Amino acid sequence: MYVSPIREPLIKGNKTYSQITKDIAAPIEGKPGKAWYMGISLSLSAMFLGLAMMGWTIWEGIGTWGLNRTIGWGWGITNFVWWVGIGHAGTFISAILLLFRQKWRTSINRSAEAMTIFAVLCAGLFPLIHMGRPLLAFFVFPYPNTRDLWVNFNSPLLWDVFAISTYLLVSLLFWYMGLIPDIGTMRDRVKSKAKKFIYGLLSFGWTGSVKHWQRHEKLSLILAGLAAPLVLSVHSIVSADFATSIIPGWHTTIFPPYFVAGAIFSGFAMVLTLLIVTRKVLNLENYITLAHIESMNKIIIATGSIVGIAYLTELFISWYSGVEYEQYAFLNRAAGPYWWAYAIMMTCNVISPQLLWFRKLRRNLVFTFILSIFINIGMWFERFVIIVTSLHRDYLPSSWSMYKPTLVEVGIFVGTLGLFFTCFLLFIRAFPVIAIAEVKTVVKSSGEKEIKNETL
Amino acid sequence: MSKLCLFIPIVFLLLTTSPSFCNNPAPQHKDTEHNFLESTKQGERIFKGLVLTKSNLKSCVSCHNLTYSDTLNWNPSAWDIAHSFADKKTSDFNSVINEPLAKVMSQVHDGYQYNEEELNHIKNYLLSLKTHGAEEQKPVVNNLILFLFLGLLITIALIDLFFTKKIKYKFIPILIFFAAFGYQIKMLSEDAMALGRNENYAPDQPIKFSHKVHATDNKIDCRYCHTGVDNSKSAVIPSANVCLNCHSIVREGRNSGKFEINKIHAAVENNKPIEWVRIHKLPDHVFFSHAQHVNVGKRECQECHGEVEQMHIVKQVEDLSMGWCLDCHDKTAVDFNYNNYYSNTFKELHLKLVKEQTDSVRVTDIGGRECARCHY
Amino acid sequence: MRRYISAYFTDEEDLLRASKILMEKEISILDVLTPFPVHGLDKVLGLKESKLPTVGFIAGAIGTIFAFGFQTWAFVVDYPLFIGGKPHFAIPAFIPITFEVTVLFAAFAMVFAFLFRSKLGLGAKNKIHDERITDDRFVIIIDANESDEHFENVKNILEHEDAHDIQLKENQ
Amino acid sequence: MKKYWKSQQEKNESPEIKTVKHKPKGNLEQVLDIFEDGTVEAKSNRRDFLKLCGYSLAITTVLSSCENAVQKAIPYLNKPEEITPGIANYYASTYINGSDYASILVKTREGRPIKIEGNNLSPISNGACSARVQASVLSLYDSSRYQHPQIKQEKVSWDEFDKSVSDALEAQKGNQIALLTPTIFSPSTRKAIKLFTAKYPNIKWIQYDTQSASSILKAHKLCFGKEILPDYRFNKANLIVSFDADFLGTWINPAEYIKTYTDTRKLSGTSNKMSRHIQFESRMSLTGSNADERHTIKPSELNLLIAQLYNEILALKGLKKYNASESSQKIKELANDLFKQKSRSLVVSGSHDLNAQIIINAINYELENLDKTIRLDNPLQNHQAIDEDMDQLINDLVSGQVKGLICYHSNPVYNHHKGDQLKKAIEKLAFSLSIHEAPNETSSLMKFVAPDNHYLESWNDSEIKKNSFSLMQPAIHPLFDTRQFQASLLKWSDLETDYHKFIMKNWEETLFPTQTLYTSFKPYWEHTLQEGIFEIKNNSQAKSKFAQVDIQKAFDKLTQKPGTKNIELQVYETIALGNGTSANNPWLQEMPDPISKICWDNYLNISPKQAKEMELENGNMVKLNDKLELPVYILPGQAYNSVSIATGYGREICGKVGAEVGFNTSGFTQNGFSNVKLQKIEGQYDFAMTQTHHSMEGRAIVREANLDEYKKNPKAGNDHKHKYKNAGIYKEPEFPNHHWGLAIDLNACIGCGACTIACQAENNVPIVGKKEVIRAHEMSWIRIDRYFSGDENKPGVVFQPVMCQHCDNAPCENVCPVAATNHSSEGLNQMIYNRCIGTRYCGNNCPYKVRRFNWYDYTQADSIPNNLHDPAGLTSDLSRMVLNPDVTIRAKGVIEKCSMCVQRIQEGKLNAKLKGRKVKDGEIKTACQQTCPSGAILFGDLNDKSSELFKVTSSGRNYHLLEEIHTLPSVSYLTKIRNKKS
Repeated sequence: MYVSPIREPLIKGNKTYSQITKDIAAPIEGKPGKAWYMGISLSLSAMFLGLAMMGWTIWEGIGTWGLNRTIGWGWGITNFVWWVGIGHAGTFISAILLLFRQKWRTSINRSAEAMTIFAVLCAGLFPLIHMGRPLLAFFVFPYPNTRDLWVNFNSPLLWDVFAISTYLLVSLLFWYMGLIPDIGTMRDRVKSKAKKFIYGLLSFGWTGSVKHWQRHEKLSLILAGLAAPLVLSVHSIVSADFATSIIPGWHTTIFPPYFVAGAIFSGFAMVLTLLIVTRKVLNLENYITLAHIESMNKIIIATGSIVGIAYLTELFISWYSGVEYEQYAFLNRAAGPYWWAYAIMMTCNVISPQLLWFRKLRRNLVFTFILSIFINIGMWFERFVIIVTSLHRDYLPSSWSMYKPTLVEVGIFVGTLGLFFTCFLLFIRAFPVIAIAEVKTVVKSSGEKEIKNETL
Repeated sequence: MSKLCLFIPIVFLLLTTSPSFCNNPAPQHKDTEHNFLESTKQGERIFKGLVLTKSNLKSCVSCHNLTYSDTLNWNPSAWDIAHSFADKKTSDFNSVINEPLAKVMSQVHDGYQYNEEELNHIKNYLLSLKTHGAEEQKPVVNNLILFLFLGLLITIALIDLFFTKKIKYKFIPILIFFAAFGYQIKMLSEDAMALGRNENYAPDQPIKFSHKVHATDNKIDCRYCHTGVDNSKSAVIPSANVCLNCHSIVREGRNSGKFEINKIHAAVENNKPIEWVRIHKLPDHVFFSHAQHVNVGKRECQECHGEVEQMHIVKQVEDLSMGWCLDCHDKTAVDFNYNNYYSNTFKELHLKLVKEQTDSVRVTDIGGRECARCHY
Repeated sequence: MRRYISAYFTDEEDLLRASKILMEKEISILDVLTPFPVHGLDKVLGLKESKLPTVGFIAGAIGTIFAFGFQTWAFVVDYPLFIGGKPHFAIPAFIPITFEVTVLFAAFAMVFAFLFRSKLGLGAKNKIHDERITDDRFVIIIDANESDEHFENVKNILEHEDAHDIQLKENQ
Repeated sequence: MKKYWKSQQEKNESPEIKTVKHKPKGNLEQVLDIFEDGTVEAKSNRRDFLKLCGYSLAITTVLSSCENAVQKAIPYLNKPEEITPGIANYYASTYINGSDYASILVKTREGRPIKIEGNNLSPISNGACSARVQASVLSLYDSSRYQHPQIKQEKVSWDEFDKSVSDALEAQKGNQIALLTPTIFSPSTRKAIKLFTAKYPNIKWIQYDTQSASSILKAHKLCFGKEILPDYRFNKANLIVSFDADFLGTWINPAEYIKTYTDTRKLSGTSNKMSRHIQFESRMSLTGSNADERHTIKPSELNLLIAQLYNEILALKGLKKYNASESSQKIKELANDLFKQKSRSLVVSGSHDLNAQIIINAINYELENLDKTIRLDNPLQNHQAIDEDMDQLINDLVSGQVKGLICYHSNPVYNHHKGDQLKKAIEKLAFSLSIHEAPNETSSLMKFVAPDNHYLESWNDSEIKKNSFSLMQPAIHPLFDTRQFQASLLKWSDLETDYHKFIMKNWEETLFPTQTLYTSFKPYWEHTLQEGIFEIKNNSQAKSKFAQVDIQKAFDKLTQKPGTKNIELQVYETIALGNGTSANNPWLQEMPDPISKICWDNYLNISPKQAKEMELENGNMVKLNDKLELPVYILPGQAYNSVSIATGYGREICGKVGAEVGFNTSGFTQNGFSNVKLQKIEGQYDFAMTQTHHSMEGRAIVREANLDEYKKNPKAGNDHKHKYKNAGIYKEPEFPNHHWGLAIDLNACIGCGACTIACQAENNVPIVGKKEVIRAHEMSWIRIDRYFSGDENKPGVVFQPVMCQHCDNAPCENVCPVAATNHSSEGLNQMIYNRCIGTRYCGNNCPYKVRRFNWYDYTQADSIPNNLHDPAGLTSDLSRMVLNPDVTIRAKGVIEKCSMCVQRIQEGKLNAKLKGRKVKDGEIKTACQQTCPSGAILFGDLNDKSSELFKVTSSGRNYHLLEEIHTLPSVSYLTKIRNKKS
C-alpha cells in the first residue's frame, strides 16, 4: 500500500462519485446479514430487560436500587453522566472539526452524530427514572399552572433539563439537516414505491439546487458555530451538578473543562468501538481508513492526557487546599473501600491511552478496539468514583455508608445499552452511515487517485 | 379528559375483577323471586304513571324524582323514600300515602287512594330500588368524542395540506388545523386545571338542608352551628344534637314537611350519624385553619364559600386552587392595628406603616406565600 | 409551456468552467443542480450571501432576552422564594439557562428559515429533475425560450466545456 | 395553652364519630367491628379509587393529583362538650409499666390519644418522657392485644368468665394459690389486692421484678432497719461514684435520675459548678458512656474494689482498716477525692450482692452522705420485689405445693432464668389465670385469660416515692372487650367493680385529710385529676442511724471471692425494650441502641481484646455454653473476659412485630453474672446498624473541653471558630421577624434517644423494618450520633443529636429543580412533600445527611397499588389512629426531614394571634425538646433578645456544626465539658 509522505489518502480505492454512492448505500439496499439479526435480537432483548426493570423501579420505588440515606445517587446518575459524555463525540466531530475544516471528519461525522443522539436519549432516561416520583416529572418544566409555581432556576439539575433537551434538539436538527441531501440520494436510488415515498417525504423535497446548497452550507456552518459552545456547555452544566454542590470531591472548580475533555475522550472511544466494527461489517474500509482511526486516536491521547492531568490536579489541589474534608475525600478515593474503582479508572483512562504514542499501536485495529472498550469502562468508573466515593464518606462520619448496586440497576444499565445498539442497528439499515455528499466534496482533494497524481 | 381518566381504570377494573361480579347468590326460591320481580315491575309502572289508575291524579314520579337530581326538589326522591320506608309495614305505607297526617303531605296527597295490592307493588319497587339502585343514567355526549373528532379534523387538514391538496386555498386547511388544535389545547388545559378541583360541585345531601331557609329566612347566625370556626382549624359540621336544639320543637318544615326533619330524629334514635357529602375539600397535604382566617384575619365566610345563605343546595363557588389562595393573600391587607401579634412581631413593617411609607401590608409581605404556612 | 436546456456534466470543474463562461456571456442560468456543494459556484453564479446568520442572531437575541427576562420575572416578581440564602435576582444562576435557550432559539429559527426560504419540508413537492443528480451528475439549467439561435449558441459553449449530455426539455 | 381535663368518661357514652380531613378512617366502632372479624380490611375510600387509576400507568401522571371521588363528612351524633374537632385536648395521667413510671399528659385529637407529653408539674419525671413512655401510645393500637376474655383459648363473655373464675377460686379454696405481680406502687391497687387476698386467704401475693433491687432492700433492712429503696439525690452530689449502676439507663428510677444528674452538669448561665462522675462497670452502659472517668472492670472484680474503697476511706478517717489486699493507686485517689467531698458525694452500686450493698451503705455512712445525698425518709416505692420470694414460688410451683397461679403483667416464663421449670409447672396447674394486655409466653400457658386494659384506657393512682402521688385516667374508652386488672380483682372479691369510684373513695379516706387547701373532696379530686399529681409536704429532718451490722462478715465475703479466669456473662435490659414487655412496639424495636446503634436485635457484646484473641469480627457467630448461638458485637469499653447480652429479645409469643426478633437469653440470670463458655462458629449475621463508622476522624464535630479549661476560658475547645462574616458573594440573609432556632447542650445530652421516639410520634415517621435499616433506609428525622474516641478498650464516648440544621444558606435548597425545598422568612428550611419529585439531590447535598427519602411506599399514601412495604403493620386502620392529623403522610418517592415541628410553631403563632399578643418565649416547644429528660434541647426565637435561646447561643460554648462550610445553621450546639481530674 502506498503511503504518502505528506498526507495519507482519506478515501481509498480510486472511487468515482457513483461508486461512492453505491458503496455507502449498499448496506441499506442489501439484505441484512446474520450478524445484524443477531445483534438486533440481542440488543432488543437487553432493551426489554431494561424496560422491565424500569417498570419495576417505578412500581416499587427507588428502594429497589442499592441507594441509601447517604448515597442518593449511584449507578443511575453514573450512567447518565457516562451516556451524556458519550453523546459528546458526534457533535464535537461535526461541529468543532467542521469549524477547523478537518476533512477526515466527513467519513465519521454521520454515525458519530447518530450515536450522539442515541446516547443522549439513553442519558435522558436516567434523570427521569431515578426520580422518586417519575410520574410527576413534568414539574421540572416551567409551564403555567394553577398553583402559580415556577421551577428553581438556581438548580443545576434544572440547568441540566434545559441543557440536555437543547442539546438533543439541536443535535437532532444538525444531524437531520445533514441527512437531507443523502436522503435525497436514497430517494433517487430505491426502487420500491413505498420506500421511494418514505424517503421522498423525509428528503423534504431536496433537489440539489445551488441556492439550497449555499444556504445549507451556511446553515451547517452557523449551526456548527452554535453547537460548538453548546457541546462545551452541556457537559460543563452536567459537571455543575457536582461542582456547585458542597460535597468534598464534588465541589471542584476544575470540573467543567475536565468533564468536557473526559466526555470527548469517552465519546471518541465509543465512536471507535462502533466504527471499527461497522467498517468491517458494512465493507466501508475504503471510507473509514486507518488514517481516520489514527486521527481519532490522536484526539484520544490528547483528551486522555487532559483527563489525567485533571486527576492529578484534583489530588494536588485537595492536598494544597488544606481543607481536611477535601483531603480525606481524595485520600479515601485512592485508598478507601472503593480503591479498586479508582485503580480501574486510573489504569483505563490515564495509563492505557499513553500507549497510543506508538504509531504502530495507533494504527492497530485490534489494539484500538480493545483500548476503546477499556476507555469506556474507565470513564464509567470515573463517574462512579466521583459520585459514589464522594458521597459515601462526606462530612459527618456518623452517616458514612457503603453502596452496592442491585440487579435492578444493572438491568436498567444493560437496557440502555440495548436501546442504544438497537437504535444504532436500525440507523445503519435506514440511513447512510457516511455523509455521501460530504465525502464527495473531499474525494478530489483527499482521495487516493488525486494524491497519487500530485506526487507523481 | 377526566372522563377518559375514569374510563380506562373502569375498563381495567372490569377486566381484572370480573370474577367478583359473579358471586351473587344463586336464586333459591325461583317462584317468589319471579313474583317479586313481577310486582316490582308493576310497582315501577304505577310509580312512573304508566298504568291507568282510578284517580286522575299525578303519578308519583312527577313529584318524587327517581334519584337525586341537580335541581332542588323538596319532595323526597324515590331512592330517599325507599331508604326510609321500604322496610316498614304495608299498613304504615298506606297511612303515609293515602292518609298522611302532616300538613304539607295531606294537602298534596289529597285524593290518593291505592289499594293494598298496588301499595305492595310500589313497596316492592322501592325495595328493589334500595337494593339495586336506580338505573344508571346514560352519559351525555362527552368531551372525549369532541376531542377525537377534532383530532380527525386535524389529520384530514394536514393530509390535504401536504399530500392530497384538494382544497385550492392553502389557508383553509391551515385555518382548520389551528382552530381545531387550539380548541383541543384549550380543552386539555381546562380539564387539566379542573383535575382535583370541584368548582360548582353541588352534590345532593342525605338531608335536604337549606342554608337559605335557616340563615336567611330564619336568620340563624353561621356560628350557631359552625362552632369551631373561631377557634379550630375546622369550622365543624354541627352534630345532630345541635340540630335538635330547634328541631325537637320544629318538627315540620315549610317545604319538605316532616320527611327531612324526621331523618335527624331517626339518626339519633338509631345511633347512626348523618353522613353528609363533603363539598369543600382541600387535598390532604394542605393545612387550612378557619381560626386563622375567620377569627384572626376577619374574613367573611362568603369570601370563600360564596353566598351560602342564599343557597338551597350548597355549591362550591370558588375552585379552591392554590393560585386562588395566593391571589387572595396577595390582595388582602393585614390589620396591624387590631392585633398586637403583628405589630410586635413585624416591627419593621409596622414602622413603615406608622410612618406611612406604605399604605398597607399584605398577607404576602408577612410570608403568606411561603410553603410551610399550609404544607407540612 | 416553458422550454429549457439542461446540460449534464460529470465533473464539477467542467461545470464551474461552463457556468463561468455562460455567466460571462450573460446567458441566464435558471438553476444549477449538483450532488454536493461545489465550492465557488455561488460566487460564479453571483448569488447573494445568505441571510441565515442574521435570522439566527435575531432569534438568539430574542431567546436571550426571553430566557433571562422570564427567569427574572418568575423569581423576582411573580413568586419570589428564598432559596439557599441567595437574593431573588441571582444573575450567575440564570446564565446557563439563558445560554441554552439562546442556542435553542437560534438553531430552530435558522433551520425553519432555511426550510421556509428553500421551500423544503415534509411533503414538499419539488420537481426532481433527474435521479442522477443526487448521485454523480451536475446539471446546468438554462432558459431556452428565446430562439433557436440561442439554443445553438448555448449548446456550442456547453459542448466546448465537456458537457456530457445536452437536452432540450419542456416544462408544463 | 394546654388544657388539663378532668374527666373523659361522659364522652365515651356515644360513639365518637368525626371525619377530619386527615387520616382517621371510620369511627371507633367500625374499628371494633373489623376486629371482631379478626381481619383488617381497608374500607373503600378514595385511595381505592386511586388504586384503580394505578392500573394504567400512562394516566396516573394526570391522576396523581386527581381527587374527585365523593368524600363524606360525618359529624358527631352528639358532640361531647370538651371536644372541638381540630383542637387537641390534653389529659394528665400516669404511665406505669412494671417499675417504669412517668407523670404524663396525653394529647388526644377527636378522642384518639396520639401523643404522650411529660407533665411539667411532676417533681419526679419533671415534664420528661423516656423513649418507652413516648412509644407506649402505639401499644394502645396494637392489634395483637387480647381482645376479649378467654377460657382455654376460647372466647367467652365477661359474665361467663367471672362466674368460671369465681367457681374455680371457690373450688381451690383449700389449696395455696399465688398472685404474681410486678412491684405494685399504686396505693389503691395494693388495697384492692389486700381485699382480694382477704376474701381468698389461700392466695399469697408475690411481687417479681426483672430488674431486681432486692439486695439494696435487704442491705437497708440490715443497716437501717427499714426495707426500703433510698431516695438518691444526684443533684446534691459533687462526686458521683457508681459501681455498675446504670442509673441513667435502667437502674431503679432513671426518669428522675437523668434530670437530677444533668442538673449538676449543665453549666447553665454563669454557673461553673459541675459534678464529677466516676463509673466502674464491665459493659459500656449509657451511664458509663456519660461518665467523666470510666473504669472497665469484670463483674467479679467489683466486690474487691468496693471493699478496698471502704478500707481506704476508713484509713482516711483514721479508723481501723479491715483485712484486704493492697488497693491500687486509683482507689486510693478515689477515696481521697470522696473524702474531700464528704457529705457532698454519692456512691451507688447496681450489684446484686447483699454484702456489696452493705459495704456501699457503710461507705456512704462514713462519707456522711446520709440525709444529704441519700435520703431515707421518702423512699422509692418501685422495685420492691425480693428475689427469694420468686425463687421460693418457683420451687413451690414445681414441687406442687402451690396449686394455682394468678399472673398479672409479668412474664416469668420468658424472663426468669428458671422459666423452663416454671413453664412445665404452670402447664400442670389446676388453676391458672393470666391478666395481661397481650399474649406472652406465660399467659399463653394459662387457662383463664382476663385481658387487661392499656394504661391509656385505665384508672389508677400511684405512689412512686413516698408521699408523691399521681393519678392515671383513661384517655379513650377501651378499644377491645377488656377490663382492667383492679376492676377484675374487685369483681372477683364481690365488691363494687367501678375502680374509678374505688380510687376516689380510697383517696377521700386517706389523702384528702392530709391537705388543707380544699374543704370538700370533689374540688380537691378534680384539681388533682387536672394536675395529675399530688404531694404530701413532708418537712421531717429525720436523722438516719446506721445499725451495727456485721461489717466484718460482709467484708470478708467480698474479699474472699477471687477473680476467676472464666468469661463472665451479664444480662442487661436495653433502653428501648427493657424486659421485653414492649417487644411488639415497632417504634422501640427500630430505635437504635444508644451505644451500639443497632436496632431490631440483641447480640453478645464482647471486648475488642477478646475479639482479637478469638479472631471475631462484628456479626460473627459464637456459641454460648453449647446452647445459644448468636452474633457478637465488638463493644469498645467492654471488660476483657466478660461478655454481655440484652434481654427483651427473642420473644416467642408476641405480636407479629416482636416475635422472633433477636435471641432469647432465657436460662441466664439477670441478677449478677454467670460464667460461660464461648466458642466461635461458622456464620455471619447482618446487624441493622444506623451508624457504622465510629470515629470523628479528628474533625471538630463534637467539641469538647475539660472543666478546668472551661473555667479559664468559656470558649475552650471551641476555638475552631472561623471568621467568616459575609464570606459568600451574596449578602447574608436576614430574618427580621421571627428567626426560629434550636440549641443543643451536648453536656446535658446523655444519648437516651427519647427525642427520636417523640419525633417519630409527632411527625408520623414511618417504620421500615430490619431489612431496610440494614440497607440504611431508616427514616428517623432526628438521630443521635455516637462517636468513640481514644483507646478502644477505654474509649471516650460523645453523643450528638442531629436533625435538620435549618441552614440559612441551605445547600439543599439551591439544588432542588422544582423548588420543593426553600426557606421561610422565619428561618425555617421548608420541605414541601407534594411538590417533591424525588431527585434526592438535596439529600446528597446536605452536609449533615439529615434528609430522608421514602424508598418504598411505607405509608400507603402512594397511588400505585400492591407496593406497600409495611413490616410493622402500621398502615392498618387501628394503627393509623395514632397518626398526628396535623402532619402530612408522605408518599413513596419524596424526601422528608425535620421541620422543626412547624405544626407546633404554626399552632403557637395562631394561639398568640388569637390572644393578640406576641409569641412568648418557651410557649412553643418542639417534640424533641418537650420530651428530653435532661432538657438538652432548647427551641426559641433568635431575634428575641430576651429569650432563653438567645442567652444560650451567645455563650462561649455555642458553635454550629460544620460552620466552616458557611451553611449558617439555625441549630447550634454547646460544647461538651468533661470534668476529668487534671
